[in-house]
Amino acid sequence: MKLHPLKLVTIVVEAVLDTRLRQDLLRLGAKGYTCTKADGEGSRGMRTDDLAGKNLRFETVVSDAVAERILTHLAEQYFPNYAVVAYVQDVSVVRGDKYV
Amino acid sequence: MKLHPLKLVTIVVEAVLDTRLRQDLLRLGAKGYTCTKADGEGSRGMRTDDLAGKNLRFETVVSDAVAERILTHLAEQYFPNYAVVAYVQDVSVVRGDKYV
Amino acid sequence: MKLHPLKLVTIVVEAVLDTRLRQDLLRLGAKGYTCTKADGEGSRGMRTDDLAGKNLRFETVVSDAVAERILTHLAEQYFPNYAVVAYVQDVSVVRGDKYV
Amino acid sequence: MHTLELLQANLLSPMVLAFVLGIFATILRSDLRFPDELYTALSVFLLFAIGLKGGAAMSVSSPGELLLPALASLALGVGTPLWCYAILRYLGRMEVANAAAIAVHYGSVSAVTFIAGQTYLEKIGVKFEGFMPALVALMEVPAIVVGLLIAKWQLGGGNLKQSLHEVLAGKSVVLLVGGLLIGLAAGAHGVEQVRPFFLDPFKGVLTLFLLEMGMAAARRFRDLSRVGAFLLAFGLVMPVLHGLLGVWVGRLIGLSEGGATLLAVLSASASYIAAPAAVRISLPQANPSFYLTASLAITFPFNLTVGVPLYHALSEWIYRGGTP
Amino acid sequence: MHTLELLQANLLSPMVLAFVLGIFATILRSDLRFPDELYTALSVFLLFAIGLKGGAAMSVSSPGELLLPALASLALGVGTPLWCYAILRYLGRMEVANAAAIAVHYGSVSAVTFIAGQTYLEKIGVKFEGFMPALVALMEVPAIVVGLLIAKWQLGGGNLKQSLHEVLAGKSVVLLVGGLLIGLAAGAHGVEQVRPFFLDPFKGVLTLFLLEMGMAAARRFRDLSRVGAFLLAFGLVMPVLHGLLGVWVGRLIGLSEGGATLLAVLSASASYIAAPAAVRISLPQANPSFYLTASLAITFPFNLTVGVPLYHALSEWIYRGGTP
Amino acid sequence: MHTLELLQANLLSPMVLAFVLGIFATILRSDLRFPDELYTALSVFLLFAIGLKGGAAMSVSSPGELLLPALASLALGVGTPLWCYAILRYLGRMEVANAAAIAVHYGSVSAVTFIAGQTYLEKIGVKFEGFMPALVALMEVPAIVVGLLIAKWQLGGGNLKQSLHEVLAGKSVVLLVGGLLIGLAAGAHGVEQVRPFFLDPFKGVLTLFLLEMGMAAARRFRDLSRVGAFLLAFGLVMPVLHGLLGVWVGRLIGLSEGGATLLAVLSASASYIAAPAAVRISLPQANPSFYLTASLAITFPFNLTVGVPLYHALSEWIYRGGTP
Ligand SMILES: Nc1ncnc2c1ncn2[C@@H]1O[C@H](COP(=O)(O)O)[C@@H](O)[C@H]1O
Ligand SMILES: Nc1ncnc2c1ncn2[C@@H]1O[C@H](COP(=O)(O)O)[C@@H](O)[C@H]1O
Ligand SMILES: Nc1ncnc2c1ncn2[C@@H]1O[C@H](COP(=O)(O)O)[C@@H](O)[C@H]1O
Ligand code: NA
Ligand code: NA
Ligand code: NA
Repeated sequence: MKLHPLKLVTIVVEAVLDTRLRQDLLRLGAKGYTCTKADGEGSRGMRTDDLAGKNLRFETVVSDAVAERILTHLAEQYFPNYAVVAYVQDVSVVRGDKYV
Repeated sequence: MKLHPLKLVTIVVEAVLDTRLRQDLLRLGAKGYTCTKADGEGSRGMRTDDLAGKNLRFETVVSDAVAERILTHLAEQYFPNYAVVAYVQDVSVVRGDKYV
Repeated sequence: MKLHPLKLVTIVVEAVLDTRLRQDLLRLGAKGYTCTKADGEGSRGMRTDDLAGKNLRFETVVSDAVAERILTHLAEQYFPNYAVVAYVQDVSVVRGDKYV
Repeated sequence: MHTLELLQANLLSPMVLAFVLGIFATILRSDLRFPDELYTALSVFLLFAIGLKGGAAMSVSSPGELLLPALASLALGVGTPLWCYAILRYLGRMEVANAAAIAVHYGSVSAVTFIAGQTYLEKIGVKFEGFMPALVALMEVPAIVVGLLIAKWQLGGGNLKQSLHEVLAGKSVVLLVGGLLIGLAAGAHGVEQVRPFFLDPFKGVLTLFLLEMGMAAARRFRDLSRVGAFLLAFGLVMPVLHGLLGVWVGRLIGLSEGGATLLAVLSASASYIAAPAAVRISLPQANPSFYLTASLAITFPFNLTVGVPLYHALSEWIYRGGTP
Repeated sequence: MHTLELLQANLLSPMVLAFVLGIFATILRSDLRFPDELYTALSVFLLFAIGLKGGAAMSVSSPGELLLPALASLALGVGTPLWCYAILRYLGRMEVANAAAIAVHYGSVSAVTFIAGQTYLEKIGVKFEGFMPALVALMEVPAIVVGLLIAKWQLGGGNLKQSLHEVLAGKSVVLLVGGLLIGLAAGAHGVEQVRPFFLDPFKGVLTLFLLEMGMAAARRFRDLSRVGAFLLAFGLVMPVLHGLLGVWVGRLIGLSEGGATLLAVLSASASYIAAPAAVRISLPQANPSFYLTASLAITFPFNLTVGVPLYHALSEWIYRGGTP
Repeated sequence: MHTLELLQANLLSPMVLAFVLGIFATILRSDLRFPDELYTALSVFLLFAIGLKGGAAMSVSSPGELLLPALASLALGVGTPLWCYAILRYLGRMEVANAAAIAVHYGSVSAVTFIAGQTYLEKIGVKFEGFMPALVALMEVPAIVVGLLIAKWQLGGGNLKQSLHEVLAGKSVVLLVGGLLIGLAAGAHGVEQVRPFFLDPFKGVLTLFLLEMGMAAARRFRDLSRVGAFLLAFGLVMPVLHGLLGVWVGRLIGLSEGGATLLAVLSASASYIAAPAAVRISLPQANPSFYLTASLAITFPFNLTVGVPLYHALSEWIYRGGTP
């Protein structure tokens, strides 16, 4: 089976950014994403999650260029003031054209 | 600590395939799997999730051969008609024999 | 955008270890972690999850040394008697200093 | 006038208004969401409670009374998908899979529409047979079998056995039939013990549930343009025809005016829980946009607001000798 | 003495005691947790039920009665954040973002505090105007606008339009106003149908909800030391001043003693649902430790235990001509 | 005859029938599932409500009455695991860890079995002491300590302090004891306010909960063959012996007939919430297949269906001087 190399970007954000991040991802070129509810701890002591819901964990399989664009966007828009964590990995997918 | 290289297959499917996919994975040689509830958007406009539940995200650590078998099976059985996304990554595990 | 190579450790454990594992991770040097609810099947036939909750899936981005420490700890403390699965992957993150 | 008043009373009931609120919440892009778990909890409650109530009512009636209504329900469940398929395929020129899928939905029934109908009758003081909830369970299944058989016969493939099991052991049948049997075994006296939880708050729970249903229906609204004028008309006309048929059959087999109304509601209703799950598994080439939008965003709102009072008016009209 | 008795009765009500239990559960590091979904379900219930009840009450009153109270509420909603900001910024020497954020919270209102106040009045048999829940919705929004405008004016940036939409179409406004409109349209008679679900169990649901609130408040306790003495004092003194103001305004515009008490409760309360979400989106540089701890761990417990009976005592005292 | 009738009445109650329905749903491989969150919500409700009710009842009794029953409960809680361990280890030839783990479960108690017993007595009109729920909390803990001490003494290792904290601050103790204290403090009058939520719907909630319990028990059925004949016999015989002992002790310390029945139910019941969690943490080498299957799939169904009426019959027989 032929596999295509792509990037998997995983983003954990506080729930308040839900709608925004979904829009951002599609606008920045992701063809889809998957979102799960999560909780966690990090270096910042800020928690707004008490009553408004916890973190959300987004993952999206994208091309290298889109991955770069997403990370740059996160770094500019959200890293300074929000609880956000993001990392990139290599993945192989079956139908590469679905994601670009 | 000695680590063994294996494959991590992640599969996101619509909830209606729940029982089926669990059976498939074990039958195709996976020794285990982990499943979380998820939602998401993709390229297909089909959503049955309104009232019947959302997506499920399966991940299973398997040998290269089993990974290949799972992907082939998904491509044949589910890709044509269902909302399914799958990708493969390299992972290292502690007790390699547990997964093969 | 400059990316830093780090390790992603993913751990799936039975829910009963919840509080313990959170404490362990931070004590062993992780700067944060993300946790999602999960269920699954594995090689052990032991299920305590009937009424007490299912599995938990932890993921933590850490340095190589901390990853090693976490795996060793799991292997010693939990592998013998608990339902635990753990694996390591390479990831790239934006702000590397946040995780070490 | 009388009918208009009842229609208005229906439209201004908290249940229907909550449905409308749900629609508005979605249109206004509110962040109001019901967790899936709450939706599941409410539907477990409604299905089980309606079963319990029906079972308690059946426990004081004789089993023989059920025979004719049961047969009639089965006949309706088998017939409906047949003509629906023919209409969709030959009049609407839809593909086989889509036509069969929609036929399944309109042949099967919606428990919530039934519950709304029953609540309506209770409110305006019209009696009906205690065994009616049993018919919900009976009418849920045959159309699924018939529709999938049509598709299998035309297209080959498909796993009928698996989807039959999925419907028969599906949660709506298990809760409804389970509730019925428990109601029957425990009797009216036994069910009385759980009245403050399962019976008294019933309408309130239904109100909350319909709030969520309104949001789900409205999320489908943007697909309305995609489904085309034919399906829109189908989703509004078929319920009325099936409603008429239901009243007529109900009268034929000797149901009361209220019973005939509920048989009409059942015939007119389109499934959006059991049928979608079965169709998605067994007929995945059918496009959910068609069958879910028709059933959830067209027929369900129509039945809930206008249909239920209409079928009752029809029943009243027919039972009182065609004079309004 | 009379007031002390009422205070004691409030402290020993199951609602307040459940709040205290929640605090203890957290302090004892109990594994007791409410799933998020349960919290959401309970809050949907409370907001919608309070709306329904208010709507049913309003359906028998004339719309004109609402005008003056509505204007007064808006005025309070605009004024409160202004002086709060000034106090926090110039007396408390807080940063612009934090001062504006806290001003938003104390200018907006807490629906649960209102509900607790209403439940208290009902229990001690004091009547109030049926339209009071409408004021909750009215008072939720203006302070958010004013506070964010201040921040925008001082700091630039921020997305006021987006956060306005988020509040106006937010779940608390949708449920409260939706419930009100449904109650109005269905009328007292219509709402009666859902009484066993929405009205009778209300205090019990509130008890369960306050158990969870107690746990949430206690999780904030460890931040108390971080927020400093000034904010602690602010969180205790402002409610009393706003309570007094509320009673006085209530009297001025001709509310009943009970209505003035509830206006006081609203003025005194600090938001911890709508405001935090809006502030976090539009003013992310503000530190949630400050505004959430003040509102959730200081002012809410104060109002729930001591504030509500106090505002009622103030109202009673003022309405009975300043003689206790 | 009388006893058989009561047994039949118990088997045909909606609660027990719902448990049976849950078993069937699992056997039929239905897709019916309760979300974890619903399970948690129902158990929070049941534990807190039973506490409230007990507390309200205790508020009118004198504290001295509680002393003897409390001591007796503690004695039962300490003694039961001792002989259970001896039987399992030396008669059943089980490994130390497994024997200790099972001893913990049979020495501790099941709150749901207690609740079922209490509901049964209320239905057949037998009175019991108001403080009985307090004994549930008292009897939950000692067996866990004793059983883990045995394991520690035989095997070394284990973290007794941590698991003690986990049980004492565990959600079942917090809710039960918290509910009791709130009921005590608010008094019967205070609790009356929340009756429509916590007390009236109680049996209905229990019915829904037992539906889920039936599914959970049935999921364990396939492990039944693995646990062996000895454990099967143990799971059926020990409850009866402990039931007899409970009645006898109850009579000795002057409880009423109903009180003695409930003490018997408690002694006979095996824990499946607090004990498994504690054992899994502190004695992970014990195999959950043994202790969970015995407690959940053997003893719990036995007590729910046959045990409760049996213990009451025993109590009646002993209290009426040994004549049936
Ligand atoms: N090292 C980490 N590994 C995995 N997830 C993390 C890590 N650090 C933070 N997170 C997640 O990101 C969220 C925000 O982190 P922070 O911005 O550091 O407070 C946390 O609640 C965690 O869910
Ligand atoms: N590029 C993507 N990255 C991550 N998840 C995706 C992606 N595309 C689709 N998905 C997930 O797969 C599901 C089905 O996608 P689709 O088949 O494209 O409609 C979606 O609901 C998402 O949860
Ligand atoms: N091969 C695997 N891949 C992914 N997750 C697994 C795998 N094996 C086990 N798990 C997860 O780890 C948990 C415990 O597994 P085990 O200890 O093998 O019983 C299971 O419930 C699964 O959630
Ligand atoms: Na139909
Ligand atoms: Na305020
Ligand atoms: Na016991």
